Amino acid sequence: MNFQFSNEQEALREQLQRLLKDGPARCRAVMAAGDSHDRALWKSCVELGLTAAAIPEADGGLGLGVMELCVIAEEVGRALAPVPIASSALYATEIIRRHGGEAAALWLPRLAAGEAIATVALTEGTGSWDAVPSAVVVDGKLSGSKLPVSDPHADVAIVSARSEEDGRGYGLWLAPLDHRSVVRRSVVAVDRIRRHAVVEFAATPVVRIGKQGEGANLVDGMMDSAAILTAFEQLGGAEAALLMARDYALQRKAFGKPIGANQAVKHKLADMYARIELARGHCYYGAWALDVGSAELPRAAAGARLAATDAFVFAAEEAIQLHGGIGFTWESDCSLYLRRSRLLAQMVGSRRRWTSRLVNALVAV
Amino acid sequence: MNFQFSNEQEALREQLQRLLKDGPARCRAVMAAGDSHDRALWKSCVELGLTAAAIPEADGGLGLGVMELCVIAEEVGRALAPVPIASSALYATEIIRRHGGEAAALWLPRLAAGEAIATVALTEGTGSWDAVPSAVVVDGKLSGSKLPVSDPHADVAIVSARSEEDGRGYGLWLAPLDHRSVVRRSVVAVDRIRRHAVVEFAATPVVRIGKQGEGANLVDGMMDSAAILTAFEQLGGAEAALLMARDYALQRKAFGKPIGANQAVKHKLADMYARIELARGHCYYGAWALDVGSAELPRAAAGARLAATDAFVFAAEEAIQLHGGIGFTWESDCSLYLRRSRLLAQMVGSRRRWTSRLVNALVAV
Amino acid sequence: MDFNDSPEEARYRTKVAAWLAAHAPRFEAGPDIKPNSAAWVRLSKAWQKVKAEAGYAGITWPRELGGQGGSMLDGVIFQQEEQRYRVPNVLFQVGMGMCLPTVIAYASREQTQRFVGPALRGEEVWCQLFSEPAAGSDLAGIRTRAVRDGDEWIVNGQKVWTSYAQYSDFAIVLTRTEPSVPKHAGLTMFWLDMRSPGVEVRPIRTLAGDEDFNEVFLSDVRIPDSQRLGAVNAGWKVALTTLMHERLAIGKPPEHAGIEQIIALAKSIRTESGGMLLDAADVRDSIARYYVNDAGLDFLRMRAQTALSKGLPPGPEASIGKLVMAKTRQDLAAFALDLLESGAIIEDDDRSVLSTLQQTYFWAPGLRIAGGTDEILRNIVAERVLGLPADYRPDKDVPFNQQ
Amino acid sequence: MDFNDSPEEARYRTKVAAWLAAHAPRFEAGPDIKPNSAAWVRLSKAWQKVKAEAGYAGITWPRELGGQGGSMLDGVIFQQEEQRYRVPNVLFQVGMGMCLPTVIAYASREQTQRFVGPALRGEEVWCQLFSEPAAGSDLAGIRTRAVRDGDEWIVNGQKVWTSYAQYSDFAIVLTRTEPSVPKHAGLTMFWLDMRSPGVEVRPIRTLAGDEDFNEVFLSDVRIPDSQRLGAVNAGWKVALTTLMHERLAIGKPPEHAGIEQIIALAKSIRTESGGMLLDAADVRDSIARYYVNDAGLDFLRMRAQTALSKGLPPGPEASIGKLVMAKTRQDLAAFALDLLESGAIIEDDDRSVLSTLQQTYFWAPGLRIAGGTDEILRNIVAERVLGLPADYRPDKDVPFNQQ
Repeated sequence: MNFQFSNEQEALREQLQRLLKDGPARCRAVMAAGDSHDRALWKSCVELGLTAAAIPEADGGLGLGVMELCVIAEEVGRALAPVPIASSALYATEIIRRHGGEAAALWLPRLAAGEAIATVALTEGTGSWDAVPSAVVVDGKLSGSKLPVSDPHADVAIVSARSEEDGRGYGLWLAPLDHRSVVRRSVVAVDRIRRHAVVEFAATPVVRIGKQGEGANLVDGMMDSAAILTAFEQLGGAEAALLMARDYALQRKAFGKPIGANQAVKHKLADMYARIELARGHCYYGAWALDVGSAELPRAAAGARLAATDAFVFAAEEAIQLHGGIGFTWESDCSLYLRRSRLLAQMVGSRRRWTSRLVNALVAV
Repeated sequence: MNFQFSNEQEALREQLQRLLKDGPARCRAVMAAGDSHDRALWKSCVELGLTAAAIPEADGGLGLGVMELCVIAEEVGRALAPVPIASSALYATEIIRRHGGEAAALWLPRLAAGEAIATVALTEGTGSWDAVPSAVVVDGKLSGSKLPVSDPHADVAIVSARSEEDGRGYGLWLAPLDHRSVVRRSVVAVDRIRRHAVVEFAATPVVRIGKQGEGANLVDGMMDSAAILTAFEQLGGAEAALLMARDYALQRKAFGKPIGANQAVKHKLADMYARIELARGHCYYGAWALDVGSAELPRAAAGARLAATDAFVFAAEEAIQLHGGIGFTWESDCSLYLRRSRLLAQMVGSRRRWTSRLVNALVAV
Repeated sequence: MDFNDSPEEARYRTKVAAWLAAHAPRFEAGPDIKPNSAAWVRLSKAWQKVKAEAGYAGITWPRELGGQGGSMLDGVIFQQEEQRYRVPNVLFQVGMGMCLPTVIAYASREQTQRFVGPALRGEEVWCQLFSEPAAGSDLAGIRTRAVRDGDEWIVNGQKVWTSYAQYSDFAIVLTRTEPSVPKHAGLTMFWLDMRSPGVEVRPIRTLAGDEDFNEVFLSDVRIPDSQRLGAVNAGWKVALTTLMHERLAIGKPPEHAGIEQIIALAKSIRTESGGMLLDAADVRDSIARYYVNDAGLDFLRMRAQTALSKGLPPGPEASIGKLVMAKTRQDLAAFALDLLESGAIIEDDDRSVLSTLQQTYFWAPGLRIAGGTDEILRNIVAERVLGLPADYRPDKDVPFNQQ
Repeated sequence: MDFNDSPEEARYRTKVAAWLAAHAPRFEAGPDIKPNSAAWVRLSKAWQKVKAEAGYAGITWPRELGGQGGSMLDGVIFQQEEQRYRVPNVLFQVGMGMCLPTVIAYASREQTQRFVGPALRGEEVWCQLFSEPAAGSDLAGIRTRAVRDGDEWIVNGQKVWTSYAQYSDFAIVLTRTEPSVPKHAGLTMFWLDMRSPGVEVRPIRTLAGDEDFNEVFLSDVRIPDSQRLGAVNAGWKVALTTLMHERLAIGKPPEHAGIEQIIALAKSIRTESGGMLLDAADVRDSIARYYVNDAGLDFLRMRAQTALSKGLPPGPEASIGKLVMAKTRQDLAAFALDLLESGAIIEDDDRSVLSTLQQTYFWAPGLRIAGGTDEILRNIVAERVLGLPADYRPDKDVPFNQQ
């Protein structure tokens, strides 16, 4: 029984924390500059090996595992780091690594080296990851519209689309986003840091990822993986919100004492802590299940997703409440965490979707 | 706009409060004696006109209305009065009054005078009020088993059963409970004050209430009415639990101050108060809708039922929590209110049933 | 119990409704008029003027002050009928609801006469300068200093969360005049011309993204002693009068996502199996829970209205209104946004259901704080309604400058 | 991360499992043996004796005291494996877990030698006389007086919530020996022969209907000074040692309704439309929410076990276990009972799902109070884990007899 990260993984975490400190300030700088991400920070992340972590050594990566990705996700989430780590290194790279075939050999070295950024573009109008796409591929050319796409300044995207060879199912494809047939229209997202766009493809040349007609299966597995990594992002965000609220409660005075001396404040912080610690257990279980490819993965992913979403949303909402008026200003970092908590709650499938998956898994036992 | 009881109704409430004070002590005396109810108190209730309230003057009643029944229900609920007012005067009498036909002329005067006690016996094994009964009536003789039946020492019961004339539906019947063909087996209920039994009928002579085959409709309407009166019982119970907890919080000291000086205690009491006041609004709305026979009755009944159930369960549970150890003893009145809150939450249809009714009503608008 | 108007109430409502039907539509804000914009201020002023001319401004104020001498209930009936139209009527809420009542209670007769008319006719806007960065829930902790200088006071400090400061002509301002006594005892209230030298207004951007509130910086602002409201160092009592008037406002809150929006949304979304989301038992369960709170708040307002109709002030139940409302809105909006999954992460700028939900969600944190946080409101209910002991306050008898 | 045992852990587990398979079934309590009955006490003692003979009593105690010198993790592994059987193993929890460690730490070597053996072999039962009617969450408020009389102390007072007092041979008892100092400073701990003259045990009936706890009345009970544990007036420190040992117990709590019961129930009930209740989205939503808390608690235990396996004490996360568990159980049981409607108002006396749900529901209020109320636990987390200030305590420096 070992329900902790290893010493090496904890050392990676410390490196990350040093690198990513001042995350919220960096976010504001990126927003002020109207930039897609913090390019200097991205360079440092690449140098630290974050983009190469789970890529095999043969493909230019470090050959580390899921646990390291979880540590990265938690620290990126804690710092709100304004770099496309989640979209590229955690989600898209993992699909390419597992199912990329020939595209993997081409793209993994570039992704590992940080020369290219990847993202995923699976949802369309309804916002559901599970819906059959309307986008189509004919003769290797993709047409259709994807929204919302995170980090749309990426070089390539994993896109879902139907083609004749997919029969009644659909497939996944690797699409270049800098091709002249692609139009990216920026949209304002609830999270103002991570950029989003509507991406329109008009006969864009694409390469297939995975087998014909198995898009739904691939997405299913990908969502389990994405749910766990997102849960770690949420866990990190929740911890940051709790600490921010705790520190403010110690410093802010009202009625002649620190507001943290009030039981209403103390008990709310204790409840935030309790939800976070419950979520942490589910996250660790998910990390283990993903790492060893356990049959318990569907249950573990759903549990992590639900627990971490609860923890982050609660922590972000109540951190503002504990800050009072100042927490409701745009200038307060509280606003960044609330908006991020909403983004992550709504991405990677709804509470209803994961509830359904979880109970199916529980009943199957 | 008048969203209050009238002065006359408030005067009735004061009379009731005087009569029913010491309710919990009376409950303990009845339990210790192993009696079905507090006979002296019942006599006083009859003298005060509680059993006659809504019965027309022509049938020996006082000809008052729904509002007076609501006041009675609230005060009975507050005091946990160990008398069969709810089963007899509020539920069964109302059915007989509205649908009793010839039976009404026979029974209403006796019920008004307190010479007879009535109850309802609609549920069978599953506990659902809506289920089609297994009990059957053949040639005016009822056979079958009803459980759980509240106040089974009553003289008559409203029973649901199928007969040939009811076609695919079922009917309601008035059954004597003191007939030799009836066997009443006492059961221990979660609420130890209000008695319950399994009642078995073996060719018991019965009289029809309402029209052939319209049992389901009658039960439906009856449940709206019962839900509102039960909501007032719950409201009264919740208020009693809140006051009990408030008084204890002022008196009990820990760490050198009354426990009521702790924000955790203050805020919990404030939350109890908030839920009670929300429930009160729903109860009043229900009373009005029932009184005028409004088309909004289904929505009002469901809202009152859900709000009052929440308020009483929360108040009863948290009153114990605020009392600490002493609240967990059998001797504490907290235990009586917790058990009553559970009884009332589970009678008259589940949260799921009322949620379904409520949303249907909301969507229909 | 009776949900209908009394005969007099019904008569007044009919009259009001007819007048509104004839005039209000012309003053409704179209989609091109953003709240808080200059165009919106012009429209607000025009609408107030029309109301004043027709005798619908200051309905509950005494006739000798230019009001209509109507009952509190008349005021509520007008408000209810007015809410059927998208007319802009919040610009004058702070002035008419809080500032002018304070001026009327404490200023000289001449000053009162000077201000009441223009306020009623929508010619002058007022704001309230109470909150400060270090004085939120603990309002008596304000640090804005007023130092006497002959017949004047010199005021320095910073105020926050001031609605409409950028459009205001006048303000009431709470200042600290005596720091060497416990904090409630050293405050003094004034009225202030917002065009006085040294007054600077800067917008605050909220996390919802808008700029409805302001900071107001006061630098060597000179206020004549004749503008003092109440005695020197009696400002706390004056402020309590102002705030009591705030609590009497029992209108329906501005438009936010409610049960109707959730039902409409749940009707419009299909489940995996092709049915309406509205038929899913979990969605119905949530709808029922929000309905209980939402309708429960309507009933609280009706009870307050019943009290007014009997000439009584609303009971303490009013204090739970905002407590329940703010959190219910937050949870309801979050629930609805979750149903929309990633389709709801794009911010919609028009008046769609999605935009209403997003606005509701991102405004809810502010609503849970403004005008008393959830925690302060629970304390108020516990202490004033339930009679529980006050919190321990180590600052109570300590001079402000020694805290 | 690794959910599997290390090789040594696996070896120990295999050995334990084999031994239990061979012996435990004979000691399982059948339906005829009610918890807390005399027959149950006999069975408990017999099972403890067998464990002691096989080297499975006092697994983590030092060898020189008759224990096995095993690691904390060995203890946890035995506990986990033992829980697969319905063997009665709680009668000695208070003694082995709290009283004996206190005796070992503070009593003379002879006394320790005298008591350890019989306790390990299940020959003597211990109870803990701490709580009083006026001293629950505020344990230092105890009033039981011990007055010195030569070589003896004369003790008078009333203790409550004492498990197994009626079967106990010995007790540790916390008394007030000096009322004229602040309350924590005037306490002294003793051990006590429960058969001493003046000790009277009366059962307390809980709201759940059973009599698992007792009141213990002490009337002129004489305790030799040689039975004192720790210095005179140093009893608070001794009590904290005892309570610290309580917190280290991280076993799985006794049988209550959990996710499996809810799923079984939801499978067994049909909806109006004839489907399984388990397929209704609202029921699934609740199941998912309870699972998150329930499984989350398992993960907390695993983290504590990880710490033990590295030779460290469990981290502060252990404090949230009971907080989450008690409320989750209460809500889960209420939810399930509601599903059963009026069918669940009859109290079922056997070991059915219904009976388990009812027991869970009516025990939950006790669980939310015993061993630290929800409120005390939140305070502990806030203060010890998050570093927030302690509550205001006006009694802190005031002599007990002047409070």
